Amino acid sequence: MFDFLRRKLRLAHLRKGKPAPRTHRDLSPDLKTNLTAIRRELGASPDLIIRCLKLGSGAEGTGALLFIDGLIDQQVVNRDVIFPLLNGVKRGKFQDGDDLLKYLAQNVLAVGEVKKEPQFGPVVEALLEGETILLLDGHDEALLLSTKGWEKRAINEPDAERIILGPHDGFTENLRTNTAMLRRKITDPGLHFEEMKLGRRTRTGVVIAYLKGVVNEKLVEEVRARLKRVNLDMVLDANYLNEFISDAPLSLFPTVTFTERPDVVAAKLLEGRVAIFVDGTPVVNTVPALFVESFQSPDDYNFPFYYATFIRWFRYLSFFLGVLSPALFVALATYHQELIPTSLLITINAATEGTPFPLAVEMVMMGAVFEIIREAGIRLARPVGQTISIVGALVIGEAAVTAGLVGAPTIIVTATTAITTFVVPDLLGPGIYLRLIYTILAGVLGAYGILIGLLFTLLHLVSLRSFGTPYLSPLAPISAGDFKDVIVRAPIWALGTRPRMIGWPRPQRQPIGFPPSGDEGEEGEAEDDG
Amino acid sequence: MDQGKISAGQLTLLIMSFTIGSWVVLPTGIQAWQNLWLIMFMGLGTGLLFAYLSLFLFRRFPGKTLFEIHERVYGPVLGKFISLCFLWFFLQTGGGTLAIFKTLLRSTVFTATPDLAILVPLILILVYGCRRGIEVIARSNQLLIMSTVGLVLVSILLVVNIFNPENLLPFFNLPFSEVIWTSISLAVFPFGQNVLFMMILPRVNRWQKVNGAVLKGMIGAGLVLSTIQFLAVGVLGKSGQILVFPTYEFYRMINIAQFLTRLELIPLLNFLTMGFIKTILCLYALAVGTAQVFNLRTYRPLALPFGLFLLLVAERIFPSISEHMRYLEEVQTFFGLIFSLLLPMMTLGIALLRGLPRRRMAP
Amino acid sequence: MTGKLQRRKRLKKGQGLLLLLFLVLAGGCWDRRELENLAVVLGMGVDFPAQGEGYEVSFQIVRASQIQTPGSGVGGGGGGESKPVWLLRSTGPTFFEAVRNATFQSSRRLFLSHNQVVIISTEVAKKGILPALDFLIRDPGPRNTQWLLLTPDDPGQLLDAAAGLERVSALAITDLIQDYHLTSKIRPVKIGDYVEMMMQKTSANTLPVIRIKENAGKKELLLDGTGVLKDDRLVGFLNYKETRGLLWILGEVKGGLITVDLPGGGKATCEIFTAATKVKVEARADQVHVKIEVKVETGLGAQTTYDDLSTTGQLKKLETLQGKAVEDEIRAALAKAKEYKADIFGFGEYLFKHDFRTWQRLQKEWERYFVDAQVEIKVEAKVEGIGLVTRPANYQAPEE
Amino acid sequence: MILLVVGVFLLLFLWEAPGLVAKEYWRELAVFTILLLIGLVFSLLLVGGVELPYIESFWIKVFAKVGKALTPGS
Repeated sequence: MFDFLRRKLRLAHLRKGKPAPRTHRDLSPDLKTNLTAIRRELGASPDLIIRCLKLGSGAEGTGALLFIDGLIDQQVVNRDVIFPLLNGVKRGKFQDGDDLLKYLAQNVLAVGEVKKEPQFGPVVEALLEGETILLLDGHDEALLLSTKGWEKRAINEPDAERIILGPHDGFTENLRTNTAMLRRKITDPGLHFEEMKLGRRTRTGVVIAYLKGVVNEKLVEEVRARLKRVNLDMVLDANYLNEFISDAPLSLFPTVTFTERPDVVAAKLLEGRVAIFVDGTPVVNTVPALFVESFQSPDDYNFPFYYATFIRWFRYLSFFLGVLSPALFVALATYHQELIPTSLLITINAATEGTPFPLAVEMVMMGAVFEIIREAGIRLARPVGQTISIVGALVIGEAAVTAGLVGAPTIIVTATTAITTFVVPDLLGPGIYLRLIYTILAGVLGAYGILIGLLFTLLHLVSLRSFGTPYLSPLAPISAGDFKDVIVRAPIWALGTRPRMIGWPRPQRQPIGFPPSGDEGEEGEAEDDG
Repeated sequence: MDQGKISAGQLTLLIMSFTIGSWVVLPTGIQAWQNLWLIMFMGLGTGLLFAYLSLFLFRRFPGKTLFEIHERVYGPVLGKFISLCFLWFFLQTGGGTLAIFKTLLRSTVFTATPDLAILVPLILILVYGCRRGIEVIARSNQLLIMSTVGLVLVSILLVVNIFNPENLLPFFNLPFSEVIWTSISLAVFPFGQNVLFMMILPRVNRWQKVNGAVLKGMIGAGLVLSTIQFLAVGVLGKSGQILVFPTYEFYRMINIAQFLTRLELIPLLNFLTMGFIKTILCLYALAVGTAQVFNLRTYRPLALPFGLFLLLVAERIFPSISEHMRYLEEVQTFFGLIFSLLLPMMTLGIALLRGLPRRRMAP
Repeated sequence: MTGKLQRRKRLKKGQGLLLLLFLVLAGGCWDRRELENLAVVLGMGVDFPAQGEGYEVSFQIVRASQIQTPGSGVGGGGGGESKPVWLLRSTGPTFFEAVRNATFQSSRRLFLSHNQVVIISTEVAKKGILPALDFLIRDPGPRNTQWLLLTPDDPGQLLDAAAGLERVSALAITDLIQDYHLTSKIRPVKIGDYVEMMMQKTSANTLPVIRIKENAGKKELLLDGTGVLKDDRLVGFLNYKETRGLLWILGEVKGGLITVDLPGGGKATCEIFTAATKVKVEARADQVHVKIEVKVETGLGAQTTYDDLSTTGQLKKLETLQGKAVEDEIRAALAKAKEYKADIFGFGEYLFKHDFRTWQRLQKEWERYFVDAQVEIKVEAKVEGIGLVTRPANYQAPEE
Repeated sequence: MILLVVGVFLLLFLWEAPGLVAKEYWRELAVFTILLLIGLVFSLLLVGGVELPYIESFWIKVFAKVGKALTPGS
């Protein structure tokens, strides 16, 4: 049965689809034919504008400009394309026999990027991507004018990843804006971008970004290879690729990380990772992903290191509490009551007296209720959502206790879980599942059940890899040198080396430092040179 | 075959876990109670001697598992037979470990739970882990052994208020012959069972570092075991001698401000992870060994049936815990000596006599 | 990238495994005990039944809902309020059986893991304690840190007695016992300690004694001296003074008061700040010599005279007197122990630990050696503090 | 009960075997099947109430005499 399922899954996953047929026809020299062909290809779309014009004095010629309304910058087209075409061809400069298209590109058109294209297919593609097409009667080539320009969202702080200190800009939906933001962070010639189009119908621009000289070349190749294998109809968000290229697509744990913050991406590139930008989404994937990355917040580096270390510990603690507290409570209260301090036991005993369900069921039930409230709170409009959360938490919890449906301790544990889960948002998904599994195991076999669950999770985690890097490193396999940014957050001057498992081609980040001496600054100077 | 490679450091930690494995729960040599923690070091010394005999053999055949060495030294038929004997030894070691932990769980926390309910989930993750290969085992072990060592260190703090150094007296009130006997029995169990690592050594990425790793691992394990025993004696005094699981039970006495009490569940689970590593290594050795005996290309499909065998053995190895203790006291030493000392020594002797290996494998 | 394909496949196996795990585990939950079905026992008493064989065990069970939890507000007020604890008596041929037989009367399962005190009637103690308590030592449930006490009264009634400020008398007893260091006239013993002492071949055990005190028609609890058990059987009692002597020798005096009669009449009470004991046991020829050195530092706490005790000379005298008093207590304890022929001080154990050979020689007839033992006592008392006052307000210096 | 055991073993077999067949690992399949069959037989005996001998009891018998001779003080 499993095998059947597995085969089914694999088929679904790997079935090769044929790419949609693309026309490889050449353009015809006849303008009318070309226009008809394009009209036929795009249907009677009202946003396709065809502007026929006669070239200004100097060179005789009839032509047509084509563009999609809304994808181009009106001002650019009017001022820098149409106006020069109508007026700009000066007699004398242009001799008969010159290539008119070349002449136009070199002397007339005031746009940044001009390309010649003899084929029909790419012309249509360029049109759909927001370029303006110049077709001339009698020429079997078209000029593609880069006049892209559409409404963009302004840069603002990502909602999902708030920080207190540090830069507050976030990526937008526009690919170019995003890469530019990264360039602004890293002014290094080694910052390379590679673009490819993915998605047969969406033709989404996907950019691989990496820092040459820091990154492991094999990693880039692997990313390239995996992206090439992506065979999708549509790529609407970073997650579309995410699920396709991750090492363990069925694992609960994310082996590709994502962020909306340029500073985060910059930091990760500088550690030797590769970033994958997807056009149309502010979310940027980075690989390889490590388990411990989920516990690092950009704010860790914006605050003094002792405070950051402290907060990081609490993040670890919160995650384990969030995942384990219901299970531990169930195990303690139904199997290992001897471990509960006597006075506490009596209190809990009094509080749970008369509740109808077994504790494990109670726990799972309240967990489900909590998840529903949370989901409702997210989906609804913001003011209403908040009301839902408060009403849900207070009223349902209170009512359930008063009615004797569940014990008060259950509510307390669920609430603890609820709060602690949000501390590590990256692991929200795995957290929910693990919590449920552990709770059930605890209900069946007590602490032993939890141990079994933990061992299974451990085995799974250590066998995971993300683009060749062990997912649980540097914890297992241990690489003690990396603990400086995992167990603690060492002072910036002590973070002299990149994570060993990722940035090994060029491990040293800066002179491996001692506290910078504050007095003369000599030492610091010398180090800067080195 | 498994292509995974482990580092010498990981080997050290694996050896630690494996050695701590089941002894930590069911110690032998209880008659030497107060001095056991000292005799442990004598046992460690003897055990190291045994281990280095086997290592000598390994260094003559680097990159070969014990079974491959057997075939080289004894020829295919006799070699396979001796390998099969070793398979039996591994099966018994693994099954015995499972049996110990099953008994421990059943006589402390899960008195009413049937054996199968305890064993089956454990077997399942054992098989799961075994199929993932030695790399995964070694990595997960890194975290598990850390937590165990951490626990031992913490427990030193926890028992400070109930630790009575007087309980450690008198030193060496035993007749000398009994000291020797106890140290030999300790050398065989827990240290001698490390002969199983002859199946795993070829998976170490730098075989030159193996000697140091084994030394460090066994000394580390000796220190941990000795510390636990030391604490148990100091806390329990003589009354530990009548307990079945003294090394674990001294945690029951911990009482910090009337609040932290009955903490024994934590060491119980922690020691269980050590037993888990021990059993998973036995299972791995079984599967890989069988695959080598039958010249198979992969050991993975064998993990499941051998997991099942471990289950059966754990069920039918001892009629009761007292029989088990008797076995450990009386039989284990002889039985273990054959496998951890005599057979490797014989193999080494014959290899030397026959001048094997003919050409030096590596500088 | 075939490696990647393989990885994917393995992963799916893992998921399947998880599924199977659940199938297996769906079987049942054998050791589960829901909290609301537990009867938490906090105190137990062991006695012989009025008729028949075996043991009669009394359990003090908490009524959790009757113990007002902070914030619950409503719970306490109701009319026919029942007591916060419930006393249940059950009999059986063994302790274990008695525990199980309690299910005939209790709707909930008895939960012994939190039991705090075990009170043994002197009748049982005279017949031997280990046979009665074997279950408590063997079973994984009960703690090793339960307090053991003796009572000449009915342990059941004792557990039912009023608990003073506490709502549960077992917890009250725990507190009483743990405050032993305020007087150092009681020696608390845990069940684990008791077993440990039993393992020492030459030693005898002691247990604190608790009994019921009638006070204006109400029954109250009173810790009263120490019982001496030799070979697991009760052979006699020590009073407060002798118990203190025992504690001096064991080095377990942590506090308490020393009151001495002053030569000029009146008394002075000093509080013990620190006390340290050194015991040395030697076997010379055919006799055991015991050297006990006690160092004690005290502070003057109260006096019942008008004299100025705070002068150096007076303090010196006070110190000598205290030394005498301590020695007195030790002598008293020794005398009692020798009378019972019970080595409650662990002299034999000392030999075992420090001079194993001699111990081997003497252990067979240790009783004789113990009774004949020569004991040398040296007490060094020091008065360190005099409180906040130097002399009584109306003190008149004698004219010289 | 017997049916359950057989069912479980069948499940285990079906779980493992197709992968081996696909890769044409015939030797592996053979060893796997034999081992599984041995397991099945013992499991059936156990379930069927046949008193299998305890493994260590055998060794204890074998070694008891040697042990007596060599263990000092017993």
